[in-house]
Amino acid sequence: MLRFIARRGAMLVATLLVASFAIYGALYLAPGSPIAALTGGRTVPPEVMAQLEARYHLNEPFLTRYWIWLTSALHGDLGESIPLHEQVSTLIAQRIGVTISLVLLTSVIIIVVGVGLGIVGALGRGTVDTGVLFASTVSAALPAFAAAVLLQFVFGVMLGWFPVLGTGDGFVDGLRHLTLPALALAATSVALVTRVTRTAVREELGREHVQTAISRGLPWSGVVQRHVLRNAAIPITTVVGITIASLIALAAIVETAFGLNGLGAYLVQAAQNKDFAVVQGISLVLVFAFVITNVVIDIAYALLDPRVTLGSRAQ
Amino acid sequence: MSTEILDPVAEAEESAPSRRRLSRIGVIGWVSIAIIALALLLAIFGPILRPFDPNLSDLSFANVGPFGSHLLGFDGQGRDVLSRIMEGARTTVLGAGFVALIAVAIGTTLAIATAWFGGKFDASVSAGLDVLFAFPGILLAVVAAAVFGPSLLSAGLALAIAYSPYVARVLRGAALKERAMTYIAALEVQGFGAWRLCVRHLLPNISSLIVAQGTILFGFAMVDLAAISFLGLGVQSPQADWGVMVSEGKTSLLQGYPIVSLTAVLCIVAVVAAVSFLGERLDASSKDVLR
Amino acid sequence: MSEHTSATEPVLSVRGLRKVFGTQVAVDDMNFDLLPGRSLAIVGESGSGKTTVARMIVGLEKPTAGTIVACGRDRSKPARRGAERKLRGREVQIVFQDPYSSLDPRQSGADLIDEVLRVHHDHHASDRKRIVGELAEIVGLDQRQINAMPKALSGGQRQRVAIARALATDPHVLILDESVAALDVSIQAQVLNVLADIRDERGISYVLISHDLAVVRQLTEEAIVMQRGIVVEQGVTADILDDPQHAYTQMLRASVPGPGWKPQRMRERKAAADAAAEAAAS
Amino acid sequence: MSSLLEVRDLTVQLKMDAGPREVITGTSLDIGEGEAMGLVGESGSGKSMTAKAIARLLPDGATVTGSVTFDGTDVLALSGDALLKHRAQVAVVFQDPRAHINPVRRISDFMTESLRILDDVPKAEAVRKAAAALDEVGIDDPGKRLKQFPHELSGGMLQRVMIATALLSEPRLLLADECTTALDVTTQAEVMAILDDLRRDRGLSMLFITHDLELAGAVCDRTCVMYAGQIVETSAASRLHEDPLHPYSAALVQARPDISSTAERLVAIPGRPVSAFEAPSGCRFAPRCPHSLDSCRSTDQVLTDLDGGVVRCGRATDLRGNLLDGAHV
Repeated sequence: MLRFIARRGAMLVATLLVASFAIYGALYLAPGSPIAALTGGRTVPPEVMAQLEARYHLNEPFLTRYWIWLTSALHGDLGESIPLHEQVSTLIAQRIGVTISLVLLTSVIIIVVGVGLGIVGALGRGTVDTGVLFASTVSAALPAFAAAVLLQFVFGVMLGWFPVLGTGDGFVDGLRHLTLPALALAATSVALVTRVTRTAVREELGREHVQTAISRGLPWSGVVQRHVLRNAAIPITTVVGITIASLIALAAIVETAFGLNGLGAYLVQAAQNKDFAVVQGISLVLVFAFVITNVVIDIAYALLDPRVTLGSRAQ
Repeated sequence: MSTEILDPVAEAEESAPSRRRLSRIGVIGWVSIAIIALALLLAIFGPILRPFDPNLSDLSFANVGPFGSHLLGFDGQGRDVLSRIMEGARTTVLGAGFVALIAVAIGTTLAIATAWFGGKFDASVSAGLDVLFAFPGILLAVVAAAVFGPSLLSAGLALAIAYSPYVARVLRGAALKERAMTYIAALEVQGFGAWRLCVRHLLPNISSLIVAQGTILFGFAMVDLAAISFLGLGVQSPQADWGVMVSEGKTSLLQGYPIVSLTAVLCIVAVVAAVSFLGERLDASSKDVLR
Repeated sequence: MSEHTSATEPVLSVRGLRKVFGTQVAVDDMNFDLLPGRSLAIVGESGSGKTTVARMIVGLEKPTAGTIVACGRDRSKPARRGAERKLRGREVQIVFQDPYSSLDPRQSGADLIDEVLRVHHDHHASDRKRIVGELAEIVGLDQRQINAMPKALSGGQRQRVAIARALATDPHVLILDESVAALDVSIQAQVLNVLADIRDERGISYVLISHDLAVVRQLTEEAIVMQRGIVVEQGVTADILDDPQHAYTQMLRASVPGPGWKPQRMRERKAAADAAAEAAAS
Repeated sequence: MSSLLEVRDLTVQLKMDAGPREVITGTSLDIGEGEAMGLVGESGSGKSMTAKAIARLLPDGATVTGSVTFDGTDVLALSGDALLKHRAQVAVVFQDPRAHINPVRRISDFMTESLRILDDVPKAEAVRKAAAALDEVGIDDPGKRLKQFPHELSGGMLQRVMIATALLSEPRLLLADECTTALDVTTQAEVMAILDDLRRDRGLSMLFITHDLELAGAVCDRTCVMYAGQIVETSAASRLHEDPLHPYSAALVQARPDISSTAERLVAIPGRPVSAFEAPSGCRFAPRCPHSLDSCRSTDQVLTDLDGGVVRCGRATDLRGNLLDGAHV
């Protein structure tokens, strides 16, 4: 177990290093100088220019700049947003709470509704199953931004039940502001989880070892709990994990659509403004969260399936 | 040595005509095919057939509902919505098609090469893909927009690159399975070269899965491209694109005039639903192995 | 082997063959000569290494040590060039166990054999067609069957196609890797008869990899018994089966059901045989 | 010998994509208390489906007619708890133990679950019983094995676990469905010896399904031969080799190569085995039979008593005693 975690840890570090290098390198190669963004295109005196360049290490060679950036990043200093004159880490800290709440709320919806409906569909045949299939087909085709627009119109504009924009103050109001965004973000994922759950349970129902359990005279409820659901939990956990990991990036869309003050929305703004320090910082945070989630999935998978020896990669 | 007793019931089932596979897609399948055909027609001929100039703005018609030959009314800037939908099909549908095509091409090549050569080559390519995995498509597209400036091209390339490890992983599994089939070994013993075996035997036998993956990917690409355009980092307003239209129509929608956003959403949802339905059917039948 | 000291050269000759996977010795120090027109069985249970031997002979695995010479040419090392690969393909061919995975599902038997012929020779299309017809007849398939896609064929018919494919380049040695094991009894008899006919007509040599001693008796003159990679007994098939010398061969022989057979719990005997094998391996 | 199991005129149709497909037609057999009955046939003959029907394990949508009576109760009418109890009394050992044992549960979990769930046996006692059962089937160090997962055991070991598990519920009938087919021949001998011992020690009845006529002959009292969903012959197991009544049984005997002598040529049956739903009318074996007459193809054959056995062949009386000579009458 420890060896497994150590190995995954090493892989994590390697991935982050490569990722940071790639992001930094890409932004370095980007056309247009950050100074231009800073000065708003006005011509500045050469001595001011030199001062700015020195301050932001713009005159150093690429690898040196990367090294400076990396070492300070390790100390929690992700640089400074040139247009906003603020520390990127401070900006991230201000906004990360909204994103985390959004992702968590969405995850709860996905797990409860998605896994629940999937099991109901797989075990209850006939109309129940058809209903589940229909609902999941509709919601699968509803991308986050489309769901956002629909929900805003129906529950915000037409019914007026929920606010359509903004973050809100306090817990209850915050939750009210997060409900529609979470539903929008969950739409496609719930459908995916429902389907995978349904298929996994169905597949497990058809397995030979389930037939053995039945042939031994075990009651149906016992067979379902001890064999079908237990074994189906392996693929379900994997897909739930992957789905939650994917929310981390998709949150940007919903945050933008609902005017939430989260990391994703801020990343989009920064990309539009060419605020490279912010793009770098947030991208890294997102990649980090994504990779960590994947490591957790791998560990969960290995714990659920004794055939997977820790250390061999779970697919 | 395990002695496998073959099952002639299954065997006889298999020998039933494969035409059954086509007829099994049902009514929804045919509706899906019709939707996709319509979308493709619009993507190719939309900009020619559209009734009005999609960029002709007349603010006196802003948010005016359907009348006369303006079947879908006007948007917030007084542009004809139907014309913009028809014009926008091109970037939305063809853009997604190219993303899927590039991702499948890269993914298939990597999958077959890694499955065939195995060993260190496989290990190093797989490790590289693992790193790429850490970049979700949307994130890569946002970074690409920051670097190269927002455009359909940068978003599309970013998505294609982000998708390719997924395709590669799925297809590599299938290719490995096929590689382990003894008919490949038998032909190797016959002295067939790697190129012939891969191109003439291995590739055709995973082709149905490749098509299925491509179809599913096309659906993803459409959603993601539209989302990126919706964020303002893909196709740029005022150019007509379904994703852009959802975003442009939002102000009107919040004021109670939803037709622009909803029409664009409906178009996207219909095509995506049709594509994913067909994709899943293809995927299922590609797993209904031929043997 | 020494008793066949005729002028004929062995068509397949194996010396000191060894294969190690990681720390596992799959095959250790195997030696044999196979003369034209004769058949050799390699007998053993799962994990005995017999399939690894087959794969090494046809070049699907690389030996760790030892030499394999077929038709006078060494094939212990992987073929570097395409021409060499094809040449080897014309010397030794193989038929695998599973008739379901051993044919490309998208290719009919006729197309398959045609492709093999095109890769190897510059025959005219009509010649290739004639050869396909001849091969189909040899293995007992009619026109419809040889032109059918694999999924329309039964297991036995597929195996006949696989045999025809192996014969297409007129090899000198055919490796039969459990080639009849997956077939129903009545089909197995048909295929065994086909194999016997082919040998009579073409003078081809067989290496039969099998766990089925009755099949071994039916098709081969000489046999090698393997246990966990080690050759425990080697000689004339009839002698080995009628009067096994090694404890493992005796146990194997005693495990085969037949008239008057009663199953015995062989825990102790098996343990003794295993211990002997382990002692020999270390 | 009183019958523990009586199967009468059993016909089974399965629901397939292409419509209902018949897999067993009019099968009748009896198994006495403590008797071992062999059920032999090639693939598609319907032998596994017969076992599934007896244990009520047929897939959803199967249509069953005829009757199955186990110890006086009508098995086909059972439902609810009575059905569960029936399944507990009829233990099944399947061909592929690796697929038939839940891979993510420990051996002890697998072995004891029916004791603990059905009979409320406390865990410690259930585990003790499981260990004893493992010892009975010749597995060393049961304590260690119980803690392992299925993938850590060999196929032969798993099959013995399967048998030990079947014994824990103290069944009266054991359905062994090709239970040694996937095993090495020495392991097969061992497993067969275990089954044989247990049967004799416990007075267990057994339906032994196999494609290997000789194996069935060695361990069974009587043997049924199935072809295309029908029983074509039932005879004393020892007799089937020397004096089969049905041409198909004779053909099976002759098609197998002999380990003690090399035949000039094997007597092969032309064509391939068929399933019930693809079988021709009249005698189902007629197209492959060297002795068939036109009348065989036109009339459905029935099971008739002959020389202490039962045979489904219109020419059985003519052919009696001559089938193994290969003489065409």
